[in-house]
Amino acid sequence: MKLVYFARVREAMGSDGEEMEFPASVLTVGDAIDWLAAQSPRHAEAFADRSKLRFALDQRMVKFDAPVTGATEFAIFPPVTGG
Amino acid sequence: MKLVYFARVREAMGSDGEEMEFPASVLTVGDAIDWLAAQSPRHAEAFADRSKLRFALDQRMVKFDAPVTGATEFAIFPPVTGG
Amino acid sequence: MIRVSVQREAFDIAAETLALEAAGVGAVATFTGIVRGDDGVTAIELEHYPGMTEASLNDICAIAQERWGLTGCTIIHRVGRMKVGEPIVLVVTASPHRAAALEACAFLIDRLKTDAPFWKREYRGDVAQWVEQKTSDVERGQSWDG
Amino acid sequence: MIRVSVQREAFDIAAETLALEAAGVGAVATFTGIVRGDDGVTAIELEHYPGMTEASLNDICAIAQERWGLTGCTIIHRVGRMKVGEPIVLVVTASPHRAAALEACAFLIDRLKTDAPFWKREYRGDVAQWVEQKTSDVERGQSWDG
Repeated sequence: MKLVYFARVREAMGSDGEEMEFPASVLTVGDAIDWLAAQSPRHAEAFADRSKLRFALDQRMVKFDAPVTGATEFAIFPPVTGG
Repeated sequence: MKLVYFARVREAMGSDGEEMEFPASVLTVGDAIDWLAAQSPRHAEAFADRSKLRFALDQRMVKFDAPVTGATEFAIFPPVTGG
Repeated sequence: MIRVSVQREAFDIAAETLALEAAGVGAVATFTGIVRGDDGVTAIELEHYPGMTEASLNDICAIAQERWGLTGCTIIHRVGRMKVGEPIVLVVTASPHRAAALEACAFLIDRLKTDAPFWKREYRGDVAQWVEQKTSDVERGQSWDG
Repeated sequence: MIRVSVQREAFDIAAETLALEAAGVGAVATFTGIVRGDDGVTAIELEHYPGMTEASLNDICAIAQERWGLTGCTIIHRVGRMKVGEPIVLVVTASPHRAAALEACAFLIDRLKTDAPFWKREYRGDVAQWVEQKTSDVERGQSWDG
């Protein structure tokens, strides 16, 4: 799955995205974040404060309980602040 | 007192205004309209439907019960329809 | 900053918004009223009460400025004859906050319709007819009271 | 008619309002957001999610068009770096009725702030800081639900 990062998450990761294959145990967005946070200290820190993370699957905003299976692009970013 | 007429009232009167001295018995806007309506058939017709008349004394909107004494300019016109 | 103009000429929305933006605020809202071609209307003509019109527009601007803490407030109202599609009135409000700018803009156009001495005549070809005041406009104007 | 643009360049409010006026409606409302110089801010920088941004702006326009029966709806949002006093975002709505145009305009700017993937960084000289989402913006965005 293609992961994309924006704003503070992008800066914390030092990258605007990466390719990642989730194990079969990862069913929801919440599972994916738990799993990602365990991949490296950098991931752990970038995804530490869940209240400051928002998500989009294939460019649609979703919540923690959304199923990730079947999605092509998974975006992780802070709450939006446009306008 | 200087009377000024606008829109439908101006057309009904065939004039954009006239000089008029009210008798001492005319105290309020309502009194003035009653008195004016008795001045000629044209006045009577122009001021027949009170619900369609609005007033300004010295360029301030007023109601029927406003005292006319002391005012310089008395405007009579239909409800406004700008914007 | 209050600016009021009653004029025959069309107005320049870009210049008017820019003038209020220059105050360094965060939000500018505008409302433009345009001649509608409903029921065969081809043009309108607006009559007004010179002097009182400007004073009443100034009054409602001052009320809005106080109530919503506006940094600027502009009303330009055209008079004379206008064809379908032509702009009639422009209201511009500026504030640090978007809700204030938009609400004040709604207030100003609602109040203008009940408080400012303009009278509109509709033309259908050569046939002219005075427009009646709408009850809904009166109610909307009063809804801002109290 | 929906028009959405995410661009680096400034926008032309006169051209955008004229485009919606051309539909022959009675009322056009606009909202312009401008960079504020609060607390020593000298500039901002906006990052966005290309593709999703345009889709989400289109979505909220479609919702507004349906809910308020708009004849036209435009959102232009700038990205990149902007100095204090520069315009950030323009919302334009057109409708036969003034209340619809103004309400839809308020809805669009409120929803844009919660739904569209933009992220703002404030500059104070050379020091950059990400802007935190305001609770009041979230509440205002949700206030249009149901």
